[in-house]
Amino acid sequence: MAVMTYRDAVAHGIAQEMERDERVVLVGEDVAGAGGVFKTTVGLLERFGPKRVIDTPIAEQAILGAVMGAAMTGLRPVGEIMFSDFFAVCWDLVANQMAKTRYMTNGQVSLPLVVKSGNGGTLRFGAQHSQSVENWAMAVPGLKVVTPSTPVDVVGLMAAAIRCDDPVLFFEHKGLYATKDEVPDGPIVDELGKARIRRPGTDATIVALGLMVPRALKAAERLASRGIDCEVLDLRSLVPLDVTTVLESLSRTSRLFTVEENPRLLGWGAEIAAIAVDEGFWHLDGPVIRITTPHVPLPSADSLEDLVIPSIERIAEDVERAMQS
Amino acid sequence: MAVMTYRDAVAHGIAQEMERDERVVLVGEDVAGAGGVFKTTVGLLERFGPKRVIDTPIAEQAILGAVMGAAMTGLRPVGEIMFSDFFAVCWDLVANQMAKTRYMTNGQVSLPLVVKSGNGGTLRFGAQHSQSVENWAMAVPGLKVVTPSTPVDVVGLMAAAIRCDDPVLFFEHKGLYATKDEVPDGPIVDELGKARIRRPGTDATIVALGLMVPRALKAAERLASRGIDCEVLDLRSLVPLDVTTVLESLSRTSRLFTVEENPRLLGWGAEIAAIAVDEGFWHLDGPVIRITTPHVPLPSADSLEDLVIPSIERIAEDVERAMQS
Amino acid sequence: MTLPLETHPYGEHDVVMPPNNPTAHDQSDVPLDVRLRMYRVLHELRQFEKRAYDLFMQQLVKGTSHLSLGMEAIAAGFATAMRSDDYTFATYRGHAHTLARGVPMEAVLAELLGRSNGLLGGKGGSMHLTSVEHGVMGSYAIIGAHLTIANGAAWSAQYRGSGQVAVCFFGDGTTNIGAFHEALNYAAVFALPVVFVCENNLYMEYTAISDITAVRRPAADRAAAYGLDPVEVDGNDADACYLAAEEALARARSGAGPVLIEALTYRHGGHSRADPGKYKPPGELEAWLAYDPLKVYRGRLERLGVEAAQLDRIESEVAQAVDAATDAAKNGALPDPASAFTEVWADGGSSWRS
Amino acid sequence: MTLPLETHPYGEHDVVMPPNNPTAHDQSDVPLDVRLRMYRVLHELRQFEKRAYDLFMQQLVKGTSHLSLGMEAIAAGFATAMRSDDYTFATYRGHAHTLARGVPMEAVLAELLGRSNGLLGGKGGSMHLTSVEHGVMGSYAIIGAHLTIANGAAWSAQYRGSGQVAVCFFGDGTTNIGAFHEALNYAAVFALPVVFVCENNLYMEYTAISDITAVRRPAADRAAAYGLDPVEVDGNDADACYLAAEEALARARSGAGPVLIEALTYRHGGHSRADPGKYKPPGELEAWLAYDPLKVYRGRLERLGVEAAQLDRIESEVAQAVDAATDAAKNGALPDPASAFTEVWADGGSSWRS
Ligand SMILES: Cc1ncc(C[n+]2csc(CCOP(=O)(O)OP(=O)(O)O)c2C)c(N)n1
Ligand SMILES: Cc1ncc(C[n+]2csc(CCOP(=O)(O)OP(=O)(O)O)c2C)c(N)n1
Ligand SMILES: [Mg+2]
Ligand SMILES: [Mg+2]
Repeated sequence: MAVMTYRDAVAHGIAQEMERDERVVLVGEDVAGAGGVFKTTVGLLERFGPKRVIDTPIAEQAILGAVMGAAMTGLRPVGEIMFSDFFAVCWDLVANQMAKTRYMTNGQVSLPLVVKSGNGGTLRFGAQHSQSVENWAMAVPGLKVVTPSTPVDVVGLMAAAIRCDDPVLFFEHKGLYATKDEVPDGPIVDELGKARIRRPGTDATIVALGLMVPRALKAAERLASRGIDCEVLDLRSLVPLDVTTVLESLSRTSRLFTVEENPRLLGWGAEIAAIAVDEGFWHLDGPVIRITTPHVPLPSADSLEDLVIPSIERIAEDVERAMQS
Repeated sequence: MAVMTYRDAVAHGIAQEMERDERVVLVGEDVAGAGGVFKTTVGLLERFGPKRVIDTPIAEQAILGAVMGAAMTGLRPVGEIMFSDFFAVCWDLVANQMAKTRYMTNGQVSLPLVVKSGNGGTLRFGAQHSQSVENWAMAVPGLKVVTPSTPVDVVGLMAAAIRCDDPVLFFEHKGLYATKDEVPDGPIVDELGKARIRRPGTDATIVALGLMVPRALKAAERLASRGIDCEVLDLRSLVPLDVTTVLESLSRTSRLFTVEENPRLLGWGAEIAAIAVDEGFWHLDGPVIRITTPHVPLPSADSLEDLVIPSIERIAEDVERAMQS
Repeated sequence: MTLPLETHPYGEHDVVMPPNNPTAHDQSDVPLDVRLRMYRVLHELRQFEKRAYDLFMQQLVKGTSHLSLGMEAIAAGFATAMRSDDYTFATYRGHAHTLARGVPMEAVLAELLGRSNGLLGGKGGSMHLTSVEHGVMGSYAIIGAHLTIANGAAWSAQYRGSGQVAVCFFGDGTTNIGAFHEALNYAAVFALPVVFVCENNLYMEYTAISDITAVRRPAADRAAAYGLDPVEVDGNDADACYLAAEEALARARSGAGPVLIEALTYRHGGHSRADPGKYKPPGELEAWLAYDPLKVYRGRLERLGVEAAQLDRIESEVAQAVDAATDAAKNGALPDPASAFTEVWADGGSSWRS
Repeated sequence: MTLPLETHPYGEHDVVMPPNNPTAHDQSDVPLDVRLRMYRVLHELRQFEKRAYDLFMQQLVKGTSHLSLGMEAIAAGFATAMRSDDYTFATYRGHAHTLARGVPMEAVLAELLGRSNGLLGGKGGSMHLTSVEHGVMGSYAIIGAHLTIANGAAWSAQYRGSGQVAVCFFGDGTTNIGAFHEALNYAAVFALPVVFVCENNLYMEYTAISDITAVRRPAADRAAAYGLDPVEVDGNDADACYLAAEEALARARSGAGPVLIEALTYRHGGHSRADPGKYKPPGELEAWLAYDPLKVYRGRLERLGVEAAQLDRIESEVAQAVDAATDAAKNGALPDPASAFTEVWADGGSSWRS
């Protein structure tokens, strides 16, 4: 048992897999010598050498192309896109190439690759460096989409992603990098597509992801003190999506809320709500409420950013209001 | 009154606006000399000359950058991205630059521009040339998203898009280019954000877009003969989204269906369903059903493509099954 | 602002003439058996593409398709020089490169027809031909990406020490997109064993490359920007292509890094089936038809004393093979509907939920 | 595959020395009043950036910020040579270019502090400084895009016949991304009135440009790929930058097309506030500090007979202006919460429904 930051857990998880599998390599901008601009790959160059940990030019298409071509020819590469906003400069590689190649080739080509990226807001980086874009990936068939919320999940889900034979986008929340928690010693391998019940509850189900998980949990505590007992689910991956756990919880609580950092329209919560009103309709005792960032770009000023990203207060208030009406 | 194809209506609408406003210019690959690979810009070079109708290199980022920079400095450019799948190679310009610049500059910069693009399937072009990606754009704050389903709407909505002071993505459905309809003489200017009731009905509301509109209408006829009277809405634009018309219709029919060509997860219908289960919850008499392409890339073989894109049969069957259960 | 179409009307740019040097490689050192193999390949590609065209006209091939008629020497020359485990990366114009690596005609034709015996079971189509067992790592239909993907295969070959080289084919128009630049710099920085082959057929779709490119030679004039030497080759002379390929492959295999080759050629037909063709200046097509790679090569073999009868025999054997492939493809069943829902994931399925 | 970090340990690449030629432009034809204006601008940029740094350390500036300490001569030289209606396109490292066009310090500093009196009302932040009334058409924080956007402004200027030129600043690392290539070819093809200025400070974030670029001069060695002449300038000599700017602007304005300039300079501080700085080889920073653009320029003005007292006065006037701006910025109110929901659309609002 060691206490580890979410940030260090990233390198820890990658190292665990590089240790056991020669085919695992890492490429990205400033990931080697500098240990990553977010310090999520510190020590890997020193430990695994310059053949396996590689600094690249500023060329995201070239990075992901290298990752994809290596994956189809025997390696299990991990690529880094520094900020997830930058997926927009290489989206063709992700959405049109990686996601579709196995299908188009009728299974001839496997793409065991991971693209890790710093995602999300609260660091005052403004509209082009703060987005939560998991929903961009969820909308494209052929991509697996992972977002851990704790250090131990970072390690276990990174291992699972690297061992997965499909392309996985691994979203690290920049606002969680500094958070700490205990991480068991020895190898940790988790499973993609399993949500976790972070807090059991009977009155309402709150589904959250990434930074919104700790906020939903704190909100749940406040709500408990006001007599509302919420169950908080951490989705952990959007694809595969653990529909079973969500619907089971809904069947017990009869009320459903999502807490999303992404802008409102077609955030991942829209899919959860749409599934609920289809497959879970007869369980619903009231509207499904999505608590999201409004449909605006993210402002840079701290006072404004704090206003738009769902806060503990807002989550608690919105849930309480909905439960009372 | 002239009978016109959806294809010719595109050039007709652009010409109408170029005629009245010197600031309107057109750029894209093969749009000038060849009149567009889909023949949607035929005659514009001859009529407006090489200063206003310009063939470009294969450089989508350069095309959209030119469009954006021109729009912020006094022109009202129309750019073409040949196939909407190619938005992935220039998504940064769309999602990070065009969409966010007015907000980031606190209103200093206006971007009166239109990006037109051939969208959608049924032409057997395979996974990289057949996607319906309106939902990619709907998820990004700052973009207006338009998809006409008839020739007259092509003209009127193109005019509205060109006169709009915000960035508009204009999705032309490749599968509708050959369809014909009457188009009134004289200038036509429509309005963004107004859905149309294509068929009034009392038992269920079917919301559709693009090629799915005619299919939904045909399905509605069959359903009528089986005693189910469906109202068919043509959304026409996803942003602005005509929530009022959708909820009004739902309040009358109490049942809601979406018919979507995009893959299932986070298709635009997920947003419609999520809004319905929030704001329209007390009107719903049953599950909201999304009839979509399954969450797979599009296969190229005609027999397989026809199987995955919602067909008249499937729409009718799915609605009937849901209405009976 | 100079606008190409202000300086000349559409389709009236200067004609680019072929090298018209058919004897250039008569004495070059290419073994006769290799030359005879290449002659067969040239005819396989030519006759296959003609058949594909006919099947379009019969509405049997749906969707679109991009033929290599007139460009066969490049595919034949490079594929013949490649090691059997080298990697090919092609574009939507990939029939020739796929066949030249030995992929059966039936599988390719059946894929164009959308049948279950197609190379991809009907799921990929004409623009995405792939046969991993033949080293054909894919045909990519969105311009640019595959240059960067070829880098990845080259990187993996280096890492594994396999000695394999990745060969990436693309067109002149592709040299103006960003991914080209990223791929070339990246390959040069890491000295990757990759050979980039620009098939310069003078046009993108319906626009002359000269109208939208800042330099005369779209690939060769960019080589220096990546610390590479400009390499130009007569793309209508199979020996020229073969020799250029041998040299480039050897260089890349030796660890000396990437090579960028510009092969000048011409597309006899349209860009794709919908092509109006208005963009070619008068006389250009005729000049290139006269320098047809098959004519050039047959002439050389005859000058080298190969019996006309032997060459005719090769052509008719190929014709029979194409007929047989056509029948087999036409007789292929439609894909199993269930196959639409397979192979999204490595588990063989398409489920997104758990 | 050669890997940079196999050939040398991280941070131990060859030192690139400054030109160390302070007298080069002593006799160049730059009017004294212009020189005195540039001297003031140099100090405005220097003292502003130092203040911005201090405010970081006091946790008053949130988020990130990228300073131009050591790179001031480029911004001062180009802005001084530009016509008042010319367009500036900058990056996240844009404080200097914004101020040099005459944007008030208070507005910029207040934006860094996220106040309502900020240039963007606190909605854009340090990386997106924009002042349309001063011709500053934006600062762009994702590498590459703004080169293509500058083309659009240049195109519009040409179309309108306004005679304006767009000047686009970017870094050495940016020359390896696809958008750079697309923008340069596009500008050259259409002979757009745009000047591309590469501020080569030898590093991307924490990686030496020499380790990940195929050519020695990231911009100049790429010029020929777009039919352009290589132009190099001493980026630490304000006169050199001013003269290069004058020539390039005149050329672009004349309709002769784009110009690509590589200005060699150095970043005295970190890439951004979180910079570890391990990547600079020993001695390099010292060498460049000795060739500080402000020292270079003060030395020149003194050699030209300007009184030290006059130069000191300029510096202290600037210091007072920075102090005043700091107070005004600090005293700015927080943005109105309602402003988070304005200006998504041209109607001033953010509603997505009707
Ligand atoms: C990113 C992108 N933009 C545009 C297209 C449409 N397109 C398909 S082929 C083609 C022309 C390509 O020209 P070239 O590279 O010379 O290859 P050729 O077809 O001549 O072999 C274009 C523009 C595409 N497939 N991808
Ligand atoms: C597409 C993209 N990739 C990566 C980054 C992260 N990033 C910000 S600045 C920077 C270094 C840029 O180096 P250079 O172009 O030399 O400019 P400098 O910062 O040295 O002025 C990087 C990699 C980004 N902003 N955008
Ligand atoms: Mg071509
Ligand atoms: Mg730099």
